[in-house]
This record gives sequence, C-alpha cells and structure tokens, in this order.
Amino acid sequence: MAAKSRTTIIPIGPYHPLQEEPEFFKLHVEGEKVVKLEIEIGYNHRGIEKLAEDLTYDQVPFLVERICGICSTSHPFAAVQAIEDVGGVDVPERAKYIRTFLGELERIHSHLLWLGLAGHFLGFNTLWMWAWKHREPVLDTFELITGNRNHYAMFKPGGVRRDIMDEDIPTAMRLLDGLVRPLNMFIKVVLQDPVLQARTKNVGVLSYDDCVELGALGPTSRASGVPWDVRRDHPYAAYDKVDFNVITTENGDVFDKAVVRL
Amino acid sequence: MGVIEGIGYLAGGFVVAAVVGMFAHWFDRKITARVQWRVGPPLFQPVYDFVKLLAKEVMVPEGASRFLFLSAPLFGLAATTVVSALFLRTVIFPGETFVGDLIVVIYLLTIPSQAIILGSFASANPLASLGGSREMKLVMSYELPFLLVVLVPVIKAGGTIRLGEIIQYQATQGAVIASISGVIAFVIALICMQAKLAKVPFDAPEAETEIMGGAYIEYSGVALGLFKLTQWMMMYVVPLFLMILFIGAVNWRQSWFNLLFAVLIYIGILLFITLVRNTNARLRIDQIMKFFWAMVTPFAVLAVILAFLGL
Amino acid sequence: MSLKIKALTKSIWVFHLAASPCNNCDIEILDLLTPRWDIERFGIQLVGSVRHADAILVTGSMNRKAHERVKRVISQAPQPCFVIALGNCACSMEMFGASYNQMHCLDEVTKVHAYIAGCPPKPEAMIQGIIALIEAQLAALKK
Amino acid sequence: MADEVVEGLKSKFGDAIIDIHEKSPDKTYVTVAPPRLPDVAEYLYKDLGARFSIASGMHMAHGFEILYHFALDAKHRFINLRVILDSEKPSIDSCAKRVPATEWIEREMWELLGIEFRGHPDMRHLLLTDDWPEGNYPLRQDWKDWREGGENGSEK
Repeated sequence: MAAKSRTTIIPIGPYHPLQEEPEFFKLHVEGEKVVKLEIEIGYNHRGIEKLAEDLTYDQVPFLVERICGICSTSHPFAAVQAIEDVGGVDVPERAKYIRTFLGELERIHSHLLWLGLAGHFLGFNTLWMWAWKHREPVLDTFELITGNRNHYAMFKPGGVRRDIMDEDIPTAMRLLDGLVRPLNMFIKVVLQDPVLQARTKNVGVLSYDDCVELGALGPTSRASGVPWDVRRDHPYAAYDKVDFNVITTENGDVFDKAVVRL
Repeated sequence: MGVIEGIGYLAGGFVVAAVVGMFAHWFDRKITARVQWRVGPPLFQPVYDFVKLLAKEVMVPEGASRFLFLSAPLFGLAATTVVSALFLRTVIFPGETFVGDLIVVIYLLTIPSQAIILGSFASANPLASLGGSREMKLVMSYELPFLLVVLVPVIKAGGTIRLGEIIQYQATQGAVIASISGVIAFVIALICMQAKLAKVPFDAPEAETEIMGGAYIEYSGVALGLFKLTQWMMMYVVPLFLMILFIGAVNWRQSWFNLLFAVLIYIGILLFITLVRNTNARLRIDQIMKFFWAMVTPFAVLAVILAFLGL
Repeated sequence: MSLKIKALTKSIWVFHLAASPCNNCDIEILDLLTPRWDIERFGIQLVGSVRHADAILVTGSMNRKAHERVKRVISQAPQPCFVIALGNCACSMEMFGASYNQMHCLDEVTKVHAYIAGCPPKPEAMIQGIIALIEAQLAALKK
Repeated sequence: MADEVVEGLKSKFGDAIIDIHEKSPDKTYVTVAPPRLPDVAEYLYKDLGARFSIASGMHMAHGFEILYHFALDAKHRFINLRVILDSEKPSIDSCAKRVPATEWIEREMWELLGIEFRGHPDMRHLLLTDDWPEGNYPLRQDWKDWREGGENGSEK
C-alpha cells in the first residue's frame, strides 16, 4: 500500500493514556490527518446480561451499577424502572425526587470529569486539576447522602434504599452552592480561551445527518443539533416536575460538545 | 587551554548544569503544583527520579537498532554538557572566549533535538516515529526565528560572534534588551525557548496523552534517565544563553550584586516558562508551524531590521 | 542495592492498566493526582508508557480479550516493577467471576505485589496500600 | 397523533404488520413479519425520519425475539418493531445496509445469541475474542457454562 497512498497505520490502544477503557483503534493517517479508522472493542465485555439472569430482582441493581463507574446511577435507575414497570409498582413521590436529585448530581460530576479529562488530553493539566478540584464537593455530597463516593447502591425496586436526612441538607446545600462560582468561571475559561478554541473548533465534526445515521445519543447528539433529551421528551422519575433547559448546538465539533456539557 | 583544564571545564559544566537543571525541574513541578492547588514534590524529587532510573532495567525493543537506540541519549547529553562548559568559561573569563563560539553554541543546542529524532526513529515504534517527525517539524518551525533574533545582539555588539564580547559590550553600553529591537527579540527568543524546551503549548512531539510521550515511549532505565537529564539541563542552558545574549547580567566582575540579579532573572524566566505551560493547551503541530512562520518570523525580521537601524 | 530501592520508593511512576473495569477505580486513580490527595507529594507520577513504569496498577476483572494484552503489557515493563491489583475485581474478580467471558484472576497470571480491595477503594485506601507496599520493600531490605 | 404513524404503517405494509400493541401513549410495539422487517425499518428511518436507538434480542420460550427501537423525535414517541424468529435456526435479513446504525448491534446479536443476519456487510466478532468457538452462543437459555459441564471455549 505504501507506494500508492501515503497512509501509515497508527495503533492506539488497547492500553493508552488517552483512554480510560481499553479499546483498540487502528488509525490510518496521512501526515497528521486521520483518514480511516478501525475499531475493535470488547475488552470490557463481562457478560453482565448472563450474570443477571442468575440473580433475583433485588440483586440486579447492584450488578448493573458496575456496568459503568462514572454513571453509576443511570444503569440501576433504568433497571429498577424496568422492574417496577413489569411489577406495576408505584414509587413514592419523595423517592422519585431523591432519584432525580442523584441523577442530576451525577450529571454535574460526570460533566466536570469530562471537562477535566478533555483538558488533560489537550495538555492543559491545570484545567484538569481545577475541574477535578471542584468535582470533589459533588462527590462529598454523594458520600454524605449515600455513604460512598461512587457506586451509591441507592436504587431499589419500589424506591430508594436510604432517605436524605434533614440534618444533611444544610451541608449539602453549602457544598453545592459553592459550586456555582467555579462553574461560571469554567464556562468563561473554556469558551474564551483562544488555544482551546483553536484545538477544538472544527475538529471531529459529527454532522446532523451522520449523527442520525450512526445513532449517536446524549450530549454528543445534542452537540450535532438533535433536539432530543430523554429527560424532557420522555420524562421519568420527577423530571416532568423540575425545570431545566435542553441545550443544543449546531456544529457538532469538539468545541460544541464542550458547550453542551457546560 | 590544556587537556586537564578542558576536562575540568567539562566536568564543572556538567555538574553545574545537572544541579541547576534538577533544581529547575523541581521548581517547574512545584510551581505547577501550586498553580493547580496542589503541594507538589519535595526538593530532592529529581534526584530520586534520576537515581531510580539509573537502577532500572534497560529494554531495547524488538526490531530497534540497538546501537543508535542506546547512543542517541548520549549525543544529547554530551552536547548539552559542552554548551554548559562553554558558558562556564565565558562567564568566568569573558575575555578568553574563542571566535565563533556563538555559532558553536547554536549548533550544539540543536543536537538534543537531533538526538530525540534519532532515538525515536531507532526505536521502531509507530508512535515514537510520529513523535520524531513532529520534533523535526518543530525544529524547522522555531530555528529560523531563533537564529534571526540571535542576530540582534550580534549586530548591536558590532558584528562580533564571540559571546565574551557580547557580554563585555553589554557591561559597558547597557543591555541589549534596553532597546526596541532588543525587547522584540527577547520576547521572540522566549517563545522559541518554550518550543526548544518542548513545553506546552509546543510539546506536540512528546504529548503524553496523545502519543504516550512520543520519542521517549520505548526508552527505559538509564537511557530514559539520560534523556530526562538532558531535558533538565536544557532548562539551565537555554535560559542562560538568552541571558548572556540579551541581558548580559552574568557579569559578576563588576559587582557581586550582578550575580544575585542574574539568579533572580533566571528564576523569573523559569517562572515564565512554567506559567505559560500551565495556562495553555497544547497546539497541533500544523498550528505550531503556522504560528512560527506566519507570526513569529516576521517579527523576528522586524527586530533585525530595527537593530540595523540602531534602535 | 539499598540505594536503588530507596530511590525507587521515593519515586514511583505508575502505569495504569485497565483490564475490563467499570472505570470507577480508574477515575479514583486519577483522583489521587488531583488537588485533594496530590500523591505527587510522594513522588508518584502517572506515566503514559509501560516502559517508564515502576508500578502497574491493574483494575478490573480481566476478561478473555484483555487477558493476553495484560500479560503482554506486564512483560514489557522493565524490572524492578510492582504489580498492584486495585479494586475487588482485580483482586478476586468479584461478581464477574462466574461470567462466560472470564478466564483467570490476575494473580493466576502474574505475581501480584499488593492487593487493594474496595469497590472502588477510597483514595485514602489506595495511598495506604502503596505505603504498605513501600514498607514491605524496605523491611525486606533490612533482612 | 399517535395513530398517524400506526395507520401509515398498516396501510403501507398491510399483512406484514401482525400485531400492534400500545403500551403507553408514547410507546408502541409493532410486531412485524420477519421477511418484511428491513422494509419497515427503512420506511421508519428514511420516510418518517426516525432515529434508530438500539435493538435488543432475547431468547424466549416461543423463540428469539428482536426488538428494534426507533425514536421519533418530532412526535415524542417510540416505535418498537418486534420480530419473532424460530428457535431452531434463527435467521433474518440484515438491516445494516439500509439503516447503518444497526450494524454493530446485529454483530453482537449474532455472536451472543446466534441469530444469523443474511446480507450483513461485515460479520465479525464484536465483543468476544476472534477465536471464540463456533456455535457457542452464551446468551441462549440452553447454554451451559463450564461449571455445569458445558463447553466454554476456555482451557479450564
């Protein structure tokens, strides 16, 4: 292939500092430009579906919590709702709000984590450190409410396993109030830093059509202009009772993905 | 100059550069940590790191050229040591330098980069060769403006290419930096230095998170230790070079305060390097080239023209 | 020898090897570097290439596909190099042991120098584990 | 509003629509005759502008059941296409050429459940190792792991 096209193959992974999870990418590059990509996944496949078949409905939330460590509310959230749906169980109002609260708290921590890692990958370690510094109060709140920093084990078919104590509320409020200023600061820093813009604008563009064709979801699709947020369009728990904006952007490049997450 | 004297200068240059370089590396990490709300490593951390690397096993990757792979770090280290020895002599006896040492220093300062390129291609790893090719592009981007701005003090000092004369000129006529062309040239030199030391935003060749340390990816043990040491010594040599060219502050013969002043300026330059690297993201290599050729080089030309006009 | 090990204990460069984890341990490892814990105080740094590593932190339960890769990566590390099993999955495969895609536990494949249990271990526990490893090495020197 | 889509499907595909089940106002399960599935999927994707979210396959008592989940953004509802395949030799035409997003999930269903997708452009192992033994599909109900004396493909 060498004579005709000038592509070189760069293997990335399965173990590479860029990735938190083992995956294998074969990049076909021409100079510094990626022209083709082959993906090999499955380094994380642990057969959770099969394992779950052996468990009782009450054990499954603990197992599915371990699908993903960064999003350890979303999978049990879905699992308990499926179980409740099958069993026709009504969930108390307060439990719905607690679930929503946990889900949103996790969103904050996950987006800060994303921002930090994005900075880290761009060689901007200060952004990483700062984002993760301000992520700690979120984890503290989790620890206060659920007893663990990650893998909260809060979800249970029919409700939640622990209530939020009245004594804990002022502390949690104080921790979360302290987040507002740093978050605004991040919005300013990321959206205005010229070097960050130079690195992320018009890079990795996922157009609206491609996004629909490939079935991308979540913040990635919102960055490409798909106005879809399951919290708004298909509300569960208490999402129909709380107010929030769904942010979509048009370009679908890395910069827009950051905008959507902030 | 006798052989023994020469060896003495080399040894002295090596020790000074190693000690100051290790300090500079520690300083860099410490300031980085402070900027990032952290405490940072202890003072002797670079020493521990280096000793540890000496004790580690050296692995030569399969398919690599053994000789080139292992000798590449030595080239870089040797070149840096010679430069450091030259500076030592220049600083101690500004009057006794040989003609053209400025050119020699400029050439020697590119050798660590060549060593990195050599080592990365010798290690037969696709990511390393990517790092090597980026290093090459980086060298191509910053060398031209760097050479141009080096011309400014040369022109000012009446066309001499002896470091000693440049220092003596500045001792009598005032620092080069105290003129318009000097200021422009110094700023450009600082930018080029950032690239020469491969610090963010110009660290594309060794981008830790993109190409896993690039050229260094396959190195381990002593070889890696020598590369790291070279890198640290460069953090002493390059700022000192700029100080000699533009400030001339190392003229301790006039008064001992000058020495203190020089140390302060050196720390100031280190601080500048560290702060710049901590408040910026890494640029892509094509952006770096564009930046140097389209933005920095014209200013460098301007500085040279201004120097000719005597400004 | 003693100087070597002493320098090693003061400057541990860590390579992080994710063998089908749920990511949580990995995130907590990165947490160790961030302002609250800042293990750079002890000279511990995260490195990108296994050739620079003094300690390999293995997280996750190592499935069939990751198995070969883990063995290969560990064999590429220059000696002396410690292998640390981080989290319940790496220590004992925890709840994934029965799965069809699991083969061996980490310590059946390679020598493990330290086990840090927890799901995920708290950062404090990780620091304690690393210190225990260092102390064990220093104690072995004195003998 | 809900019924526009369903009526459209009915009138366009007639006999191919076996059953329609309205689970909730925004979720509809449409059972489709397996041979017509790619046509229905393409109609939803191309003509109605639905997004393909995911497919799920199950081994049930009455055979293999595959659900293709489509989301209609504009109308805020989900259409789930259900096909039921024979348990002895499950086989269906692949949608991957017409709805590209289904490519990976079909590969996964093939390797875990053993459903054959005819005309799939790139049928390789997705999650399991490449040397996984053939005819060994772990998510089938009659699959036995090594503890029960079954074949697991491992040297254990």
